Amino acid sequence: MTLTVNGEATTVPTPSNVEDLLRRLRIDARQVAVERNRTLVRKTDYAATLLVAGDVLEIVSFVGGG
Amino acid sequence: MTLTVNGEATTVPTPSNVEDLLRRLRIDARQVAVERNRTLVRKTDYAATLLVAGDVLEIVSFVGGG
Amino acid sequence: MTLTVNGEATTVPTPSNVEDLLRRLRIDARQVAVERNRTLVRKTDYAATLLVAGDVLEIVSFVGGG
Amino acid sequence: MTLTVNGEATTVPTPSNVEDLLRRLRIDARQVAVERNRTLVRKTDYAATLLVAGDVLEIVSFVGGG
Amino acid sequence: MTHSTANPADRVLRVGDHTFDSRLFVGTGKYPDLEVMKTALEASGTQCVTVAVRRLKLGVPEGKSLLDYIDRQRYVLLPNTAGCFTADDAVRTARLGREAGMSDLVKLEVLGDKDTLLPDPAGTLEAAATLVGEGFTVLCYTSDDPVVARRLEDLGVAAVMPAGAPIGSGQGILNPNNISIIIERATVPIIVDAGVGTASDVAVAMELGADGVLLNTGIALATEPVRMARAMRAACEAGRDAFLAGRIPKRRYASASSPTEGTIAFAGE
Amino acid sequence: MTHSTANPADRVLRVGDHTFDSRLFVGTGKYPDLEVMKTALEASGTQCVTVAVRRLKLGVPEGKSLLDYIDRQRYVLLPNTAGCFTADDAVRTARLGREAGMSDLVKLEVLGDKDTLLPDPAGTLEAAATLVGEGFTVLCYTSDDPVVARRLEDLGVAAVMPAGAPIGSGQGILNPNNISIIIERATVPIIVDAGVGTASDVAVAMELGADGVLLNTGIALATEPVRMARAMRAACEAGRDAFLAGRIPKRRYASASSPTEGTIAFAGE
Amino acid sequence: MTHSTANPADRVLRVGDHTFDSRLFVGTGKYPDLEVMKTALEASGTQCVTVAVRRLKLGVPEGKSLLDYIDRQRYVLLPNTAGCFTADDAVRTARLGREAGMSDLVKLEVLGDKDTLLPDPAGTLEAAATLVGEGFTVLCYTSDDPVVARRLEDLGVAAVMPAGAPIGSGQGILNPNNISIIIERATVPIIVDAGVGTASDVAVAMELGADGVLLNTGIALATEPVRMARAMRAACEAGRDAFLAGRIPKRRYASASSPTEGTIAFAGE
Amino acid sequence: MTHSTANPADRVLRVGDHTFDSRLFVGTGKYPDLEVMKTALEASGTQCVTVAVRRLKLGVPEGKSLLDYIDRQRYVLLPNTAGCFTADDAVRTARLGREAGMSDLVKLEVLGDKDTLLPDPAGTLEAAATLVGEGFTVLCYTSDDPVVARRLEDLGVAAVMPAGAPIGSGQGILNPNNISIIIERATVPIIVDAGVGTASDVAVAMELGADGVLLNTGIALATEPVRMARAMRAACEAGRDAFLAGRIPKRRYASASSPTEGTIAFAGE
Repeated sequence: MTLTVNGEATTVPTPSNVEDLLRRLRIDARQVAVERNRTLVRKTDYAATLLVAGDVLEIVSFVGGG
Repeated sequence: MTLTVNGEATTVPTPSNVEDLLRRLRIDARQVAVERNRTLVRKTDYAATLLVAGDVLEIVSFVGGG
Repeated sequence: MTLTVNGEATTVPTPSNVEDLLRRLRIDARQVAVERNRTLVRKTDYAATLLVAGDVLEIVSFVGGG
Repeated sequence: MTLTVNGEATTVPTPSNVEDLLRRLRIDARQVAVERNRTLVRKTDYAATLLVAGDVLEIVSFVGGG
Repeated sequence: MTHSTANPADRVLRVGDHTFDSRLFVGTGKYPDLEVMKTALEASGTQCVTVAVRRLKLGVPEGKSLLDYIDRQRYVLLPNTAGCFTADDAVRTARLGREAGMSDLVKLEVLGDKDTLLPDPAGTLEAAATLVGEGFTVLCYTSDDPVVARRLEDLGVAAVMPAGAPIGSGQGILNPNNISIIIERATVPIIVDAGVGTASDVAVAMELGADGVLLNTGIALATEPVRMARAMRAACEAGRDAFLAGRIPKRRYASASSPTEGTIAFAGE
Repeated sequence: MTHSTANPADRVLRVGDHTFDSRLFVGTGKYPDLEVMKTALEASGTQCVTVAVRRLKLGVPEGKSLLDYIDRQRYVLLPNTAGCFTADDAVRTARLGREAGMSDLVKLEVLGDKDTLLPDPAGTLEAAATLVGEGFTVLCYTSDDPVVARRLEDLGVAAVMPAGAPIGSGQGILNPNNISIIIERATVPIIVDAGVGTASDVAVAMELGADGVLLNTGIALATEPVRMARAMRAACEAGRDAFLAGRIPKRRYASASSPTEGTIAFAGE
Repeated sequence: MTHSTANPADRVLRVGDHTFDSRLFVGTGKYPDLEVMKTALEASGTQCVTVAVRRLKLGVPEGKSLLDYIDRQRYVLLPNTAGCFTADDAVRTARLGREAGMSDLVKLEVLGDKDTLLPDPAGTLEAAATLVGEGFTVLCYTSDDPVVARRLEDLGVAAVMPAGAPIGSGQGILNPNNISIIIERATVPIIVDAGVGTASDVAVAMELGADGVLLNTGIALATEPVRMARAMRAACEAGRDAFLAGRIPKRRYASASSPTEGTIAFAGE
Repeated sequence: MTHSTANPADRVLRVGDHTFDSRLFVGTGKYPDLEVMKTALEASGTQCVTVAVRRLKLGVPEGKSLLDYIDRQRYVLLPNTAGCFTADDAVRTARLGREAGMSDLVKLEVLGDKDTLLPDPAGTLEAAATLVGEGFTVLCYTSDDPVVARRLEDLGVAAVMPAGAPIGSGQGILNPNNISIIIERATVPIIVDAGVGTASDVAVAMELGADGVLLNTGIALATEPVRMARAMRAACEAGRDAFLAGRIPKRRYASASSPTEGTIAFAGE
């Protein structure tokens, strides 16, 4: 299925949850935060949050800022 | 009946309209504006606006201000 | 004889006075002032002030300034 | 003989030198400086500087200042 | 020579459907008496005066009132909503002012608190939207915040009136950077309102490019209000002319105004 | 209404034996051309113009000269000693200026260096003493140092002219504290000279209590010199009037200009 | 002597549940590189650093990241909502920041436009209400408007952070009157945020009575960021101490610091 | 980390043959008592203290004197000529100070009048020439006039000490333009003397590039002199570091400190 991750179309197997997605993208879950369809996904909910085709994901981390 | 005019209890005959009230108070209608129960009364509606007991009237004019 | 007038060597007949010098230089005496050897020459003294070889003359007028 | 010391008339025996004066006034010579008749007296010259009637002495030290 | 011919190239100021030759807007509060006010208004050259809307005192025989001292052929009335601390109160007051004055103009003020008399941004935006919708020509008092100024323009106010300093404080233009940012981005006239203490404050505001200045206390409470009114008029014209004339840049060091050449031979030369 | 009747209570400015209705003194250097200068001088309303003393160019057929553009019925000439860096040079230049202009007035400048064109105090004091002794009416350019200003007054100069900022710098009044100390202690007219960049600078100087302002570059090098001359005139009148009118004190917080009582019943009341 | 004993009487700064010995808050953007940032943060003495929340770049092999250079035993993270122009975007960004940083602190910014980066009052108030309701410790960026500051306090923010000048402008405190009115009426810490260009700007803010200062560009883009960080630290301590120490009043004239009596007999006496 | 290692790259300040790590010079007048003075001097970090020369009171049993509170291993004495209004008086006082203090340093003051305590330029120049000729290391108090500063340098003074504002006035640096012109053209150390009211004034002076600051009243008459002394020390270090670190330029508009790219998808995108 196809998702939008950080603005880009991304294909992942079905089924996938947020934990799967992060692993697939080789992202260390400790330093990021994830939003699905404009709603925050708590870290503790990654495994339980199943992704659906068309989902819009935002995966963010900290960068320098003032 | 008793009205509140500019914050003070005021007794007027029943029936009275706004025009009657101004005349009774010896107020020159040209230089004032009137509000009844928080709604403006246009000058052209003074005669047609019947007052009801408990009405809250504001009668204002211009004073110096910046 | 040779004089220095406004910083430039200038030859004039001998004898010459300040009035002669101004006339020779086609200068309208009314709008200028003259200094000879660092001393002011009053307008009334132009005719009586004989020039000597080597004299240093300054002839000035007004220009725009603040 | 009478001197003026710091603006006040002061009587001292004759002869007296600056060292005598300071001792008489119980002043510790190390922390002061002395002027006689508007001229500085070096510390090394105290003993050799004989006072004369009418001398004007200034004896100063440091006080707080900015 | 009169001042009107002395400023041949300036355009009139348009606020909504109104046009003004004078760029000074003057309040009518706090004068020693109404005669002094009348003379001061004349001396100021203003064509638009602010007035407040207040309850008529009942049972008091009417003597001369404010409007007896204001020639309405000469001055446009600009009722204000001074004293209002909510959008609703300001809207009601504006409606009363329009009815009393038969003018569509309103100086909208929705204040935040009594100590600063600075505007409440949320209430101001809400009231401005309502009044614009009801057809008022809204001249809107606001802080010197460029963001709020832009929001007000987007709502359709006829003029934005940023405070130079708190009302009546006489501190002048406290933040010229903000005022000039507002002016540079403006799509409607910017009239600096509040804070003017003396003539140079008016000149400074106009030199920043303001379209006008509104003031009251600076004139009314001066020792000589009429003379100060004249001063404010001249300062407004001076500042406007200086803005249009294009001032010289600032330099840290000097630049001679007299020629540096052609001096007489100096000692030692 | 004309300005002369608008300022009924002001007194004329006396400098030596001269009296002036206008408190603006204007230089004649740096204009785009002499026609513009002439019109700008008129627009400024000045009655006294500064001129520099320079060598006549020999062998050049005389065209129109500066004085052809200056109506001496209207303007008093104030020759300066600009460009002089020693007392002796300034004294010689002053004498030449008096002879050429048949006027006892001189604007004395003895400059310290070419970067700042700020005055040399020692040379200025020396030249001032000499020129006062020779009967000149000395208007003396100086820094904003109150001590030097007082020394010059003690020497008998007719006016002290402290710099607001370096000549031609357009920075305005850099140290209002010094200028106002000079004014408060003055026994002769104080005319702020140098540094004026725009109209509000003139207004500020006059509001400090200066008796006049002298400027040149601020007008001459403005994009529109004539309009800027008008601006300076108005600013001078504005600042003078504001000074005489007695401004309101500054406050940190607000003070309402409209009545705080008598508003309509507000929501929640 | 160490600084902690040098300031025995000062209290720690409390913001929500956090306490800080240092009153300087420092941003992590725009440094030449992360090593310089790390050293500069140390030199600044700060205990709280701001960070931005941005999309991870996908498909880019992860190298060292910002957090590898920030010792979280030493610094509290303060995620910001920089770049957000609506309340909704800011709220979403704040939630992401909290989740990523496991910290309840947020520096809330809801900006009005890209030219000024000044806050949008309405959006800021809306987002502040939401975030306070969700348990965030909100440090809220705002303009220097005292009315908005008070509204934010009423909503329950932990600290109000008024802008001294536009972000990155280096202009310092443009309106000290507004900042000090905010401080005088404050019920929560006031941390001046934005506009600081150099050390004296920090000292001025603290002398007005601010509880802290937040800055970034002034350090990060200085020619020598580490030295400037040290300067900012010292200036923050200096300004705080000066505020607590009670400065002398300003006088227009002089007051001798040495005794005026007891001088030697002077010439002529 | 200590402050001394925090400033590795700064050079010591040389005045004549003396070198100083601290760039703060502190006066000893006006403290509540000598114990407070002693502690404040320590807190200030200064290495050079000014003292006045006054008549010993005769017939008064000597108690502890000023010098009992000044550790001469730690502080260089800088006797002043405060209170002198002629060159001759100042020269005599300087000679007495040298003899009493066994130091070649003198802070030369020749004052113009008692109201302003501003220096008399002519007397100052005369006394400076004499004292330089007699081998003094002259630190010369002067106004902020760049011309006089240059004249003093030409005479051979070891340091020029321009007044930021009148002595004891607490007004800070009234004319930064003059002070920075003096600094830019200086060939000897420039130490801003007089006028400092609070810590930021010191920082501003140092940021202009001054080599040091001398102050007295700002510390001595603060409510808490010791704390203020610490503040002045930190401000001096802050201002010096900021000057050396190269501050960011000022901009009128904003410049984001957080990245403008990489934000999450916003509403409407």
